Amino acid sequence: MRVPPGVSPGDFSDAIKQFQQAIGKEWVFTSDEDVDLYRDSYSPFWHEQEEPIPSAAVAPDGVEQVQAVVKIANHYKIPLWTISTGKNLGYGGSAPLLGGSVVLDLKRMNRVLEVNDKNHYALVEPGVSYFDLYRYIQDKNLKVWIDPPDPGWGSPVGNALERGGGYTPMRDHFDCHCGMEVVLANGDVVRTGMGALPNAKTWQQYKYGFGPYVDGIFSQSNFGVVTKMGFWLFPQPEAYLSGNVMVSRHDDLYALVEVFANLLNSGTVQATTTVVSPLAFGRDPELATLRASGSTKDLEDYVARKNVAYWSVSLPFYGSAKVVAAQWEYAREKFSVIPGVKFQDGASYRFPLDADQLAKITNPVPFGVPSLQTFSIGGSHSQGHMWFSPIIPMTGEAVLEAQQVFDQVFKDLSGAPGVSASFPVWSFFARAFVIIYFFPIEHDVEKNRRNREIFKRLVKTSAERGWGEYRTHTAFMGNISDAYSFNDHALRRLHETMKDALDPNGILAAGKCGIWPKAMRKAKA
Amino acid sequence: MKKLGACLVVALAFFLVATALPAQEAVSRSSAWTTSTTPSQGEPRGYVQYTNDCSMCHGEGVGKPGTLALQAKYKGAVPALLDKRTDLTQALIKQYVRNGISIMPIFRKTEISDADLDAIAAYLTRNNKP
Amino acid sequence: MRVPPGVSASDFAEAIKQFQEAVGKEWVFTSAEDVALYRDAYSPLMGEPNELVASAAVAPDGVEQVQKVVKIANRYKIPIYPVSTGKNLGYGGSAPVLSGSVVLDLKRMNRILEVNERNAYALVEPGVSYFDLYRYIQEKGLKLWVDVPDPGWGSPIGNSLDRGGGYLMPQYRNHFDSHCGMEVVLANGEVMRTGMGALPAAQTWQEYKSGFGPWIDGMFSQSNFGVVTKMGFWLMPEPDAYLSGTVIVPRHDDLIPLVNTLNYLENTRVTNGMPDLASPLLGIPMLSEFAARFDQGATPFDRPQDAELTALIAKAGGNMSPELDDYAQKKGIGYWSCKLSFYGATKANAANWAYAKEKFSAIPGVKFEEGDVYKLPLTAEQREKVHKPQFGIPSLAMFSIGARSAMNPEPSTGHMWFSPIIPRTGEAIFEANRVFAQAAKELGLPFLNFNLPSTYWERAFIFIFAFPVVKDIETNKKNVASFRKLIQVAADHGWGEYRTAPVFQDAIMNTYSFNNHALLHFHETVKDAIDPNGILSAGRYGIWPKHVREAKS
Amino acid sequence: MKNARVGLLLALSLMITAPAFAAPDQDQIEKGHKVYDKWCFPCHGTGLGKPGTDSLAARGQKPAVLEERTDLTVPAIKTFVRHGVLFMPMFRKTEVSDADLDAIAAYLTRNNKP
Repeated sequence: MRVPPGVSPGDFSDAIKQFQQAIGKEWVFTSDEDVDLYRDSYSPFWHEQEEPIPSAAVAPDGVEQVQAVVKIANHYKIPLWTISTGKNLGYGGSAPLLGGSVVLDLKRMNRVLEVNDKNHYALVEPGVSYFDLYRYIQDKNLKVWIDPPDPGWGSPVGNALERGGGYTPMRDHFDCHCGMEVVLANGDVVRTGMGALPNAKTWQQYKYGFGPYVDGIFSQSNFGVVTKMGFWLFPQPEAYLSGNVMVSRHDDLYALVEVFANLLNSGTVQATTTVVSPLAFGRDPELATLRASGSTKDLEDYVARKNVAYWSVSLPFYGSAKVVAAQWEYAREKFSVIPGVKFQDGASYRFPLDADQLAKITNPVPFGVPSLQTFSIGGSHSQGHMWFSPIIPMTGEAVLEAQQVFDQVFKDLSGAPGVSASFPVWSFFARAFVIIYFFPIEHDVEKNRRNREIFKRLVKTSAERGWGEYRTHTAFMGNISDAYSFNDHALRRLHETMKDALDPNGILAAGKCGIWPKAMRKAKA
Repeated sequence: MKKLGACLVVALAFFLVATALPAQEAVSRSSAWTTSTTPSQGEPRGYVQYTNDCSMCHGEGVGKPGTLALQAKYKGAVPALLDKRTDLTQALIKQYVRNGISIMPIFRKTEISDADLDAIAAYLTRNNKP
Repeated sequence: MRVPPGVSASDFAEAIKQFQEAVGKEWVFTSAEDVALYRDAYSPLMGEPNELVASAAVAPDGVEQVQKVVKIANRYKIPIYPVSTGKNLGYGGSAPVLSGSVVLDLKRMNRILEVNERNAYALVEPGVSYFDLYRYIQEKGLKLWVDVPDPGWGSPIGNSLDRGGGYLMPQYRNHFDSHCGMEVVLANGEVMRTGMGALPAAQTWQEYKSGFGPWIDGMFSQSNFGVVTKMGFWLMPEPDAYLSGTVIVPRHDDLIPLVNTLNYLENTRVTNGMPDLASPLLGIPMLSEFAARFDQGATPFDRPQDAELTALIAKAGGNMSPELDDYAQKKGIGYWSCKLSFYGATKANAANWAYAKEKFSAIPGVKFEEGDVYKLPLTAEQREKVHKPQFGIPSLAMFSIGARSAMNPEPSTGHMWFSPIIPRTGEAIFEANRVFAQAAKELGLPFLNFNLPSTYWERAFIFIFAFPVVKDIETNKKNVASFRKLIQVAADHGWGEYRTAPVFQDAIMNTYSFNNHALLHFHETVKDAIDPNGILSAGRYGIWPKHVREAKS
Repeated sequence: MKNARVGLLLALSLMITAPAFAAPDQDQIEKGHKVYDKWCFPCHGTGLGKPGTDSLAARGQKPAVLEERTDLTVPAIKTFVRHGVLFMPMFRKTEVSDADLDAIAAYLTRNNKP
C-alpha cells in the first residue's frame, strides 16, 4: 500500500481503520486496483514517475461523515484531495496534485435537495451531476433550465468551484451560485451568506448575508470542503434565435468586437458565443496554402471570391419570440457601421423543445440540456486532452495580438500536433474573452513532455503580455500561480497566511492553485 | 405656494442678469454641478465650491431636499435657495457646514477644506448689505 | 486629546508625530473641533457617553501614504478605521465602531484613474464620489452610465464594499457584484491586487473578476481585513431607449401571482430595470416617485382621502380583509401595482413590455398603464423630470424623506435603516407585514399599516424601514432598543439584515449563528491571521480582534 | 505499459469467442438497462452528439451503438469501464459500483449467442 508523504505506515493504517469506522469499510478504497480508478484519465504524465497517484480514496455519504474524515485526517496529518464528481477532465480529473494524497470522493453525496421553480433555484450536494439535476427537473416537470458546461457529467458544485462556464444567460457558474455549506479543515461546518442564519428563508436568494462575503475563497482553493451549494436557475424562456454576423476584411475585427462588447454589456446579447475566423478551419486546399503562406490581402481576396467571411460571430438571443427578433434587428443595425457586413439568420426555437427537435440538435447544451457531445473534439482516436485557457481583453487588438503571439510560440517550438494555428475566442464570461487551446494528451511520454514544455512556455509568454489563465490542469497550477506575482506574490502570500490559519496541518488539497501548506513551502524553499 | 415659487424664480432670473455671473448659469442651474466648474474658467472659487459641494442639495430644480427644507421652513420669507440669500453670515454658514443641521450631516475638512469653506461663505454673503 | 483604548498617551503622541511625517501635518487632525467632524451625524447615540467617536483622523493621499499609516498603526497598535467618502449615513457615517479609533479618511484619494468607454468600466480611488464619476463621464462625453445609489455623494468603492444597491440593470445595480478588481493595503502595510490585477502586466484587471486561485474580493466587503485603495467597476453602456409600464391588480391576494410573474420576467431578463412595487389603495408610493412627491408638495403616503377607506385600512391592520378588496373593486382602485422598467433597443423594449403584459394577463382584472418612453440620451428637460438614479444620474433627492417639508415640519436629525432580506414571494410580504406590524404594536412604533419591500436585488426582497434619529436622547434610546428587538424578531423568522449601523453590528452578526457561530469564528480566525495586532476597523460587522474578544469574555 | 494494454485488449477480443457464462436474470438486465441509460447512454447512445458512438462508428465493422452489439464480453466491458480507453476515462466505484457494473455487463451481453 502506498503511503502519503510524511505519514508513517503505522499512522496511515490507523487512519484507514478510523476512516473505515467512520464511513463503512466498503467506501474506503486501498487496493491498487481500486485506487487506480482515481488516476487522471487525461494525465499529461501518463507512464511517467511524476504522475500523482493517490494512496487511497474515501467516499463519505453525508456532511457528518465528511466531518469525521477531516477530523481523522487532521489527527494523522493525512493530505486529502477533494473531488465532487471527479470529472474535471482536462484540468486534472479525479487525481490529486500531490501524489499520495487520499482522495476525498464526494460522488456518493448526490442528493438534489431542492429545486424551486417560483424563485428559480436549486440546492444540491457535490456528487450531483448536471445530468442528475436535469433528470430531476424533467421528472418533476419544472420549468427551469440548468446551465451545463460542455461535459454534462460534471458537478454543478465542482464546476462552479473551478469557476467554469456554460452557454445560457446563467453562464458564469460561480457567479450564479448562491449559498454554500462548507466543512472546514478543523471539521467545523459553516454555512455562508444567508445560510449562517438558522432557519434562513433566503439562503438561495441572497448571496452575501452579513459581514465578509467568504464564498469566493472556497473557489479554486483548498480552504474547505464544500458539501452543499445553491444555484440560480434560468426560467425556461419562450424562444431562442441566433443570427450570424460576417465581415469580409481582416481589420473589420476591431469594429466587430467593439459592437459585440457593447451588445453584451447592454444586455442585448446575454449568452456565450465565439468570435471566429472561418478561414482557420476550412478544408479547401487553396485555403490551406493561403493560411500557410498567403498575405492578409490574399486571404481577403479569397474571402471576396468565395463569398465567405473573414471573421464571424453567431449571436444567441433568449427571450420572447418578438423580443429575440427585435434584439437581432437592433444588433444588425449596430453592426451595420461595418461596410460590407453580412447577416444570416440562424436557428430559431420555441421552448420547450420536443423529443424530435431535440434529436436533431447535435449540441443541446445552449438550451440547458446536458450532453457529452464535446468529447468529439479530439476525434475518434483521441486519448484525452488538456486546456490552455488565457483571459484576454475583449478587443480586436487583443485577439490579433494573442493570435500572433501564440502562433509564434508554436512556430518557435515547431508546432504541436493537433493545435490549431488560429483559434476562436469565447465569451463564457461577461467582459473578457477566454481562449481555449486544445492540447492532446497521448499515452506517449515524449509527446507529453514536449506538450508540457509548450504549455509552460505559453503560460510565461501569456504573463509577459498581461494575460493570465483562468483555470488550469493540476500539472501547471504552480506555474500559473507564479505568474500572478504582483508585489512579490502579495496575493499568494495572503492566501498562504489564510491557509496556515484555517488549515494549520495542511491537510486539504495541498498545492491546489499554488497554495501549499507551511511545512511543504519550507521543504520546497 | 407653488405660484409664489414660480414668481420667485422669475424674480431671481432678473436678479441673475443683473449680476456679474455668466449668463449660461441662468439657464440650467439645477444641473450646473454635472460638469466640473473650475477656477480656470474664470469662476470665483466660492461659486465653484458651492456648485460642486452644495448645489446637489441646495440648488434649483426638482429633487433638492435642502432647498425644499428651507422652503418649508421659511415659506418664502427668505429665498429657499442659499445663493439668493442676503442675510446669511459667514459664521452661521461655517457653523452649519461643520456641525450639520437637521438631516444635513457634518462635512469634514477632507471634503470641504477651511479655505474652500471661507470661499463658499464669501460667495454666499457676496450680496449682503454692509 | 483622546487616546485610543489600550494605547499609552506617549505612544499615541509618537504615532501622531509619525503620521504627520507620513502624510503632512495638515492632514492629521487631532483638535477636538476637527475630530468632531468625524462624528456620525445620524448617530442614535449622539450626545451620549457611549457615542462612537474618533480620537484623531489621518487623511493620506495615495497608496504609499496609506501603507505608511498602516505600518505606523501596527507599530503602536493604534486602532484605525478607514472611511472612503464617509457618507454612509444611516449606516454609521464617518465614525468608527470602536470609540477612540483613528479614522483613516481616504477622501483625498479622489482620482478617477481610468474610464474605458469601449469595454465600459472605470477604475477609481475610494475618495471619488458618484457625483465625481458622473461629472467626469459627462465632461468627456462618454456614452456610459454609472449605477448610483440614492445618495450621490457616496463613494462607489465605499458603497460597493458595504454592498449597496442602485436602480439599473441587475448586473449593475448590485454594486458589489458589478465591481471588478481591487487594490488593497493589508494590515501589515503590504499592497495587494486581486483578480487579474495580481498579474503584473495585467490587461484585464477590470474585465475578469476572479483571476486565478481563491477569489478573495468578497473578504474585503463588510469587513475589516484590509484597506481598499482602488477598485474597478463595470459601467452600463447608455441604452438605445427606456420604456416603463405599470401593472395594476385589483385584489389583496393578487400580490402572490404578481410577484411570481415578476420573478419569471426578471429572471428571464424580460424586464431589466428595478421593479417598483406600490399600493394605490393603501397609498404606498413607488420608490421612483417617492422623492418627487416632495417637489409636488404632496405627502409621500398618499391615498384617496376617504373616511370609509381610512376606517377599512385601520380595521384590516395590515391583514387581508374582504371589505378592502370589495372597496378596491367598487372604486376601481388597484390594490397593488408594479412599475416595470426596460432598458434596450426601442423595439425590444416594446416587445418585452408586450410579453410582460401577456404574462400578467393570467391575473383576472389586471390593468396596465403605459409609462414613459425615452429615446436616449435624455434631453435636458427630460433629465429634470425623471427619477434620476434610474437614468444613472446621481442626486440627493432621497434626503427629502427626512428633511423638513410640508408633511414633516419638525424634521429628524437623521435616520437609521432596518433592512432585513425576505424571500421574493407575495406570501413572504404578507408574513413579514404580519410579524413586523405585531412587533411594532408591542414596541409602540409608529409603523404604517402595510409596507412593501424594495427590489434592489435580483432574487430576494429587502424591507427597508427608517428609524428616525432625533435630538432627544430618551427617544433615541427607545428606538435603539426597539431596533434590537426587531433584529431578533426577524431572525426568529429566518430573515437577516443585509447591512447595518455600527451600533447594531454585533447584534446582527450574533443572529447569523448557524452551528454555534461557525461563520463568525471563521472570520475571527482569518482576522487574527492577517491582522494579528487587530488594528483595522475593530468591531466592524461584529468582527473583533483577539485582544478585544479576550477582554470581553 | 502501453503495449501491455494493447495486449490486454487483444486478449480480450480473443476471449469473445470463449464459452458462454451463466445467463443473467431478467431483473439484472433491467437494472443494467437503467444504469446504462444513466452512465453510458450520454456518450454511447443513439442520436446526435454521442462521441462514444461516433468513435466506434469511425472504427467501423461492428454496430457503433453498444446496445446493439452481441459480441461484447463481461470482462471486456469491465475492463473498459475500469480502465478507460482512448478519450473515455475510467469510472470509479462511487460512480458505477461493482454491482452496477455487473448489471451493465448483463444488459450489454443479453443478446449474445451462447
